[in-house]
Amino acid sequence: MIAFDFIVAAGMLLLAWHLLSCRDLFQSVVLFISFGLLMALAWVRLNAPDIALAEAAIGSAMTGALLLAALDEFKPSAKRRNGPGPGIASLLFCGALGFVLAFALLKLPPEAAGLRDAAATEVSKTGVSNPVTAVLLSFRGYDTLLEIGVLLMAALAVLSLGNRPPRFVLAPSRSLVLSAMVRFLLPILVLAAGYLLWVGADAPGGAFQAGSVLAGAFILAALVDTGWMSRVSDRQWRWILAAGLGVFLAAGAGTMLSGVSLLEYRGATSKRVILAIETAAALSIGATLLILFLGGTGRMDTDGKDDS
Amino acid sequence: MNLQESYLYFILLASLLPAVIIFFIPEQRHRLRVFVNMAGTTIKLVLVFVLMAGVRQGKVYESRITLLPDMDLVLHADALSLLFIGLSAVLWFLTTLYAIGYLENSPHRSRFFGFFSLCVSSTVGVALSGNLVTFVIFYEALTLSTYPLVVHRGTPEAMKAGATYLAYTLGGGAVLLVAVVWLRILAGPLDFQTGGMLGDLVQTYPLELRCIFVLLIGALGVKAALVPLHGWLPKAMVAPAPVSALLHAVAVVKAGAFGIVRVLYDVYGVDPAAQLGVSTGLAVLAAVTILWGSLRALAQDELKKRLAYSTVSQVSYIILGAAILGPVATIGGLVHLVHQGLMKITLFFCAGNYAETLGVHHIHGMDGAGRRMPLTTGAFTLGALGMIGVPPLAGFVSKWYLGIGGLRAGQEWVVAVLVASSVLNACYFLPILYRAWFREQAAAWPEEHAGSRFEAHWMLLTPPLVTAALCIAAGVCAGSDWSPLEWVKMITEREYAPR
Amino acid sequence: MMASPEAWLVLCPLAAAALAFLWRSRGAFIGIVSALINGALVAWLIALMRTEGVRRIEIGGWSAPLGIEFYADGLSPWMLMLAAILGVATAVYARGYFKDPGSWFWPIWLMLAAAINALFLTRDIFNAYVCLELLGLSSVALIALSGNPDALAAALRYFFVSMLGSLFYLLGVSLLYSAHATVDIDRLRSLVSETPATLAAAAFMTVGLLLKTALFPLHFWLPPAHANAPAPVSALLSGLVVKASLYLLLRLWFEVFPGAIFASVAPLFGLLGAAAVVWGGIQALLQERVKLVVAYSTVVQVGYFFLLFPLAAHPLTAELARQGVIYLLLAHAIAKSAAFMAAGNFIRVVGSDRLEDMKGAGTALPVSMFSLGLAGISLMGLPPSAGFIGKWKLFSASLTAGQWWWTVVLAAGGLLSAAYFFRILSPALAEPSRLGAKIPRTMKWTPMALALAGVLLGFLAPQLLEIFEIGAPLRPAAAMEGGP
Amino acid sequence: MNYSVDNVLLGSAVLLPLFFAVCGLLPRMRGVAAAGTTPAGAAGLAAALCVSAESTLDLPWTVLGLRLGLDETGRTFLFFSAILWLLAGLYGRGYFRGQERAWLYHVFYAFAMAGNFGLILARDAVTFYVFFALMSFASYGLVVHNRTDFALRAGRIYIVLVVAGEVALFAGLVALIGRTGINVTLPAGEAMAASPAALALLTAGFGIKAGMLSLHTWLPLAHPAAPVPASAVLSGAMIKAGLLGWLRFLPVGQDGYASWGTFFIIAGLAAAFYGVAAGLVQTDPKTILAYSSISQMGFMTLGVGAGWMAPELWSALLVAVTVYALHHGLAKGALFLSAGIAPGGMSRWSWAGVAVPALALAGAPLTSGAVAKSALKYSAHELPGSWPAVLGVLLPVAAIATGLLMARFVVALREYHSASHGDADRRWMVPAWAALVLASVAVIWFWEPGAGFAQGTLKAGKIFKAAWPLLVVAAAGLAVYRWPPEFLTRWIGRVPPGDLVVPAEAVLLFLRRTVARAAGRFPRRAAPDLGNLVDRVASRMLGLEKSLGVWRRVLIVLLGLALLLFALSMAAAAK
Amino acid sequence: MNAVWIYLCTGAGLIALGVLALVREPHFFRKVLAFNITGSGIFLLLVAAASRVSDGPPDPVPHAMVLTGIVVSVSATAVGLALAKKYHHLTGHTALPGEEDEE
Repeated sequence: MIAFDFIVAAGMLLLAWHLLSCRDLFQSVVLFISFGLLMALAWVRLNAPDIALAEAAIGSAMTGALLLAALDEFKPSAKRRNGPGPGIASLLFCGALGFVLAFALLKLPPEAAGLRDAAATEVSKTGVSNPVTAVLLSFRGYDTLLEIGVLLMAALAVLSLGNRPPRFVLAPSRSLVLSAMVRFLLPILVLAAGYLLWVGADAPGGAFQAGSVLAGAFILAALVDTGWMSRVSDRQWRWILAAGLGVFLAAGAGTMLSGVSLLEYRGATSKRVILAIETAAALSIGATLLILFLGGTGRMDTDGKDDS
Repeated sequence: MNLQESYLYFILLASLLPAVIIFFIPEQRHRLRVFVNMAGTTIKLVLVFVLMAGVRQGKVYESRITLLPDMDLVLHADALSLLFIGLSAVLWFLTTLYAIGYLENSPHRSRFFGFFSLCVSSTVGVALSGNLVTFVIFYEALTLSTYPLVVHRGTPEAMKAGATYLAYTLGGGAVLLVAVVWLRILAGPLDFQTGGMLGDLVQTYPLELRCIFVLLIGALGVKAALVPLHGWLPKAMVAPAPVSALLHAVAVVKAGAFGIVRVLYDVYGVDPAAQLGVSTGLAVLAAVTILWGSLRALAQDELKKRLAYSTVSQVSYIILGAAILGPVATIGGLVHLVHQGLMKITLFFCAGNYAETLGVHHIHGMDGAGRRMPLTTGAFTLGALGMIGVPPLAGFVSKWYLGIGGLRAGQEWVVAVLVASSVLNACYFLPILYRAWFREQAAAWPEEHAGSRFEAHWMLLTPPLVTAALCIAAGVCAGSDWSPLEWVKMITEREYAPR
Repeated sequence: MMASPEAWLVLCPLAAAALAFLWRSRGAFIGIVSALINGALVAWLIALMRTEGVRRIEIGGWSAPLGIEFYADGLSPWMLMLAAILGVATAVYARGYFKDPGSWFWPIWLMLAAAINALFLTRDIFNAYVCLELLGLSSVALIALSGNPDALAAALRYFFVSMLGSLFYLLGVSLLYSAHATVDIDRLRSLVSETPATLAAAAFMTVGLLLKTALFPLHFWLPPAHANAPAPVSALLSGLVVKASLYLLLRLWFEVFPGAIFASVAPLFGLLGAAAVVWGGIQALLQERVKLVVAYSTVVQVGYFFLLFPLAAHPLTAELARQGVIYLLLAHAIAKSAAFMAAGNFIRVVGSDRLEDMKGAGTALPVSMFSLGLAGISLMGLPPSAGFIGKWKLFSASLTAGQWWWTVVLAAGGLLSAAYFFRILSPALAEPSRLGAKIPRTMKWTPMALALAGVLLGFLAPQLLEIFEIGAPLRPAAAMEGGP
Repeated sequence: MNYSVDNVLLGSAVLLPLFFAVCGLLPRMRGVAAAGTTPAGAAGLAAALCVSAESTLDLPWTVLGLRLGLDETGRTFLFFSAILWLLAGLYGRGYFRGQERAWLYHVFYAFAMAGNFGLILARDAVTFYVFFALMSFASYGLVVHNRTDFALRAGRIYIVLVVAGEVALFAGLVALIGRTGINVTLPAGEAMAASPAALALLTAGFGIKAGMLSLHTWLPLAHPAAPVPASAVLSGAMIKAGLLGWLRFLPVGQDGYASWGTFFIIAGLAAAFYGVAAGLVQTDPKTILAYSSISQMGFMTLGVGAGWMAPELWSALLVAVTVYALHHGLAKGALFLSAGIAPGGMSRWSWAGVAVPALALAGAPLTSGAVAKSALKYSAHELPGSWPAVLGVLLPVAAIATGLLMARFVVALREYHSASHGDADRRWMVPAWAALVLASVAVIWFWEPGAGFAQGTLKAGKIFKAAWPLLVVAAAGLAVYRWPPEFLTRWIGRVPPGDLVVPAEAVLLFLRRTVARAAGRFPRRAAPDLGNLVDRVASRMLGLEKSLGVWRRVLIVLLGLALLLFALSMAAAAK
Repeated sequence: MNAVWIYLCTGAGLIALGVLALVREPHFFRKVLAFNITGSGIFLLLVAAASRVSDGPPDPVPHAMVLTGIVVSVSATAVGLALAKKYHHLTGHTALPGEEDEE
């Protein structure tokens, strides 16, 4: 298996090098998506299925989508001029960086279980059995709260910039095939998202993965028909965007008000609370990723009397 | 806080509050501003007299606020403080009056008088400081509150002068801070103490203390306009006349000189300073300043510039007196703090009057001014003669004590310096008087001020006349109980009595 | 557990951000109320700490290696206080500045407030990473708020800098976790040793945070970013955001990394700090735009903060140095915000921020002029301002430690500050011109209040430093070991 | 404090003139002031006549504690000075009638009078100095009163020397008393051993006022420039202030100063002869009188020197000098006043009025001059060494020379037409003048200590002895009368009024021009173009700053810093 | 030498590459890509280091951290791209002023 790992590792490095240095931006994006898939493989090899799922859904697919949407803006100047290669000094310093890192890592003790055992003993108190979900939403739930904040922040930032959406969104495809496929795919994607959400408590999966699948569904829908979005009012969109954070905050406030520490939920209620949070979060994540993809135009900040 | 302590704050507030209020008075509310100004100055004058009476009986007023756990803001009124405060309170009163007249109908009066009062508050703070840290605080405040006054006219020239002023004074301030911190580390709390506060440190850190002394003098010498740190003073002459009066007589230059006196007497102490040998160096520097200032004054044709260089020279009398280290010289130096103030402010008031009424700024244009403005020129004459040291005017008394003090301390050369300076003073003042009184007027003066019964607006005329009268009084009545001289003698007795 | 202001300090601004997003037209109102609540919460926290001392609270009921903990010793409420003061001031000022109450400013700013609060309270270096990212993104969005190309360029530059810094920081966190299986500062402190992983982590985290703190020679991004943002944003960025990464850096060097290497690294920091003071000062002198001058002044001030390292390494001066720096931090935050706000007023009235166009602005805006002057006093370290107290302590520390060269740097910095502040003030004082524009009263008086506070805080040093000394933060291991 | 009659008299001698002087400054009080100034000298006279020797007036609250009183020397000085001031005042009342600026004259006159009285009455050093300065500066106003170019130039030279004298006195006084106190009771010379520097400074300081040779230059300019009555007090009274200063401050009459005595004698003799020589070639009668004053002050200087050389003779010499001062003051005053009368026409009686004081100065028998000279000679005989012989020859020669000068004066006075104006009121002038002539004749006979000497001169032998030079004078006078002054100039050379001043002025002017030319040759600042340099440095710095922001360099800086930190900490860890 | 070390070194390599490109590449787009690559390297490093176990599942805490990190990085990517787009839209530039632009 080592050989496989070698190949994956070498492939990642090669792809990375190539995607960062190739002339065509589009090519870069494609290579980046491939890189993400290789990464997912690596995650699997490293016994990290949750991350593998997230990588595939978010790291590779979502980011790829974002990049493609951005490429739409940069197309006219997407070609790279053959400039001077990286200077010797830069190469040297980066090499030194890699060397120092490798040196430090190789000096690490070969065996380290980390907090695995501590987590394993405490996981039963959380009401979920997937240790990663337990860490995410219980042990380090506070991190996740802030992370949801980061997502909302990203949405705010993008909205505040008020970019136009990519052209292919502004002019939705009239292709029948595409629209038929989308109509077919949409329910499946929503279902899959629901599944990922539900299963996250005990197996790989969870709000992020579900959210990104949901986002995929939203984006597909937008690609064939922007009209559906206008059926949801601005205010409703904003509520959806803020729902994840809102529920999380409500949970936090609730725990505080009930006299326990922030985000302290145990036993029977725990799973329900976590599920509620995850559901709202997944919804918001989906909406947020859609906003990020669309680049925050037109639709959602119509009432934003921009001050610039 | 008991009543005695609160006096100190009242004195500070007597100018600080008006400052704050004046900033908010709309430009056109002239009467209100005048009222606030005059009320502040009057109250302050009364308070200072009350305090003086107390100090005379040997009381010492003190108040402490903790600024940092190991650093107090100390206000402290002893005889030396009151010498300075007394001077500034009296002159502030007159200068305010003068400024009201001088700036009639000119823009930004609220700003001007606000900073004016701030400046005086800082001066009072400098005088009342009970330790070096407090001193530094007010000293810097003085720098800052004076700057807007220097650039008040807003002309490019004024801005340039302001820049020079700031460059010098803030540079000095930075050095001062370094010196004070250094001293603080060596000597602990820097409370002023009669006879110095160094104690045995003189033996332990002779080199350090010398360095600190040099730094301190370098810093304070900027405001005191010691050569070669005096460059800002003549440039600052672009400011309106009341500001010049403030710079030269009431506040800034005096604060520097006062600081040097404090450092010499109440930080280092007379004996340690002599042991370290720093006082002689200071005296020589002062002497050089006295002569250089006079020489440069000789070369000026602009009246105010000449007066400015004269200040450079005269203020160093104070420092010379202090540096000679002896009771008699100390009396001479300290009393010159007051006397120089009275004389120089008279001269500046008069210079302002010439500029304002006759439009005369240069000495070559002063021909016949005496006949057109006899009262002003009379006051100017008294101030100038006092500067030369003609008895029985105030300047004579200082010079007399300085000369005898120098001799008593075995420093005969001091007398030579005084003589040379007097000659130079005569050389640059007498020609002015000659022109004003004895030359025929060259060109027509501007039109008379309508409605004025006197040669100038009464608010412009009264202050120089009063200060000129004070110049005479300070000399003629030097022996009386309330003269600056007697007050200074009291300080000197207290300073030298313990030993 | 209701009595945990820490949690509310994070929840409230986050909730307010969400609310300001949901009801955008009420942004200003929500923002101001939130800022006030924030102030009350900080006061509450300080009150609690005065009786209890250091506070440590588990989040979610999970204790440290597995869970995350809130932690507050003297440094935290100090920084929170600073954030709270600036928060209220910014809110009031921004209400006048952004004519549209529904501006995007409000939710983004509230996010930033939440991130800052969370960062100052966390004891977990990974959690701190998330906070940093939240902070970074909100700052980027705020810089870009005006939407003009210069602002966008500055925002982009800041974005990449911020990301680069965060990545280096995260790299360090990863290394530390890999080596010690914890991200809790206290546990790390007892675990770290001089292994390559730890040292590499130290190096990477440090440069990452230095980049975000804009220490010379990594300051290149700061002036354009701070100068192109809207005035209230500049105030926040300079006053607060720069200090967030500095805070983290201080925590790391004083509480995580082994004391043995502190002493060998400290002079380097001192050197860079000194270089920043001089270089920043010179650059500030050469700028032609008001806000650039003020922004370079931040580069200078950041340099001052780093003098803490060499001075804290000396056992005799550690206390003086940290109190001095911490007071400078406070002074700078308040005064710099005031300066940016006042400068904003000038720009609003003059319509340009070139120095040459400022002629006579002081006549039109005497209050702003005065505020700028007062702020300058504090930044120059002139007495009796808060800046003076800080400088005084640093002066004392450097002279006591026998490292007089820092004194020279400090003095030079003060003089340079005076020089460049004068460059702003002097045209404003020059010949009056007729500028008639009106600005809202809130914009006029907020910087004044801040500037006055900057001066008056000089008198509150004993009381305030008492708060800072709760739990005696920022005591380097080196100083403790080498102490008498 | 005891305000006895004495105190009131002492005070009023000074305060009354002061009061009127200040009055004169107020426009509405000018009339009162002029009327008051005229007889204000009477206050001094009253004090001289009535105040008892022991009484002093202490004013501790003034300056450094003013102290007024009267000793015997002072009494004589006050006496003749007061007579002069009083009569010149009355004279001036008429002299200035109708003149526009008369009030200003009166103001200065009163100030100078107060100063003169004050310095005579001064019982301590500071008081003396204060009043001396008051008198010196106030007389500037008298000198320049006419505002002619001549007067202004005279004033300029006068004030330069006044200032020089003031600072010399200041330094001398400080040096004299500096080691012992702040102030000292007069006479100061007895109390202490003075340093040579102090003596030299005091000698010079008072020497300027006393017209000591080489310091005399202001006299021949100021006296003719001033209005007539002012010249009278300048030459009669104020010039004596210098002498009094010597008497008060120098340790004359003490052992150990023989060389100083020699110096004074030589200086005195030189002045006596030079004054005559320079005076003889002058044409203006007032200039002649001024040179005569220099010459006469030489005799008094000689007296002081003799007393110093032979301390045992001092008590007698002091009297002699005092008597000489009395004589010269009144006689010279009378002669000066005559210069104001002459242009208006002189009767025969009037010429008698001119002749009597002139003869007195020449030392004619039965005049005050004879008395004074005999007093001086009497003591000179007792001097040690060859001095009696030398003086025995020189003094008669000097007397002859003085006689010649007086003859020259009379000649010049006959041709004198200027210096008065049409409005002058002779009804005030002539009686005042006459009174002064009378006083110059009479006073010596009854005023102690002059009276004692005077009776001594009445012996026939002495009269003859005093008269024989006069015969020579008569012959020479005839010669002078016959030959025009050109004859004298051929012998003596042309001496412009103010003699030494003229070359001094030329030298100063030359120096000033040279310095100015030299200064002009060197550009004030040869500094390089600093502004340009600053600009270049600034743009360089800005460029450097920009390059720091280039990402490529950022990378290097960032990674370099990281690697440096890593290396540093590794090194520290390795230790 | 097992898989963990391979991935650790790969992580180090990706980081070095990413940093190099992040700083070297002027184009916003590539900067964003580089930033993602660097992030991936760090995540890889963290998870690989947590996999240094001979038996049983690896430590879940780094996994959670990486999940958080991925979300953060996608958020950042979106913001960066949005900014770059708007900047390009306004000015036509694809790189920061002062960086060499590709046309």
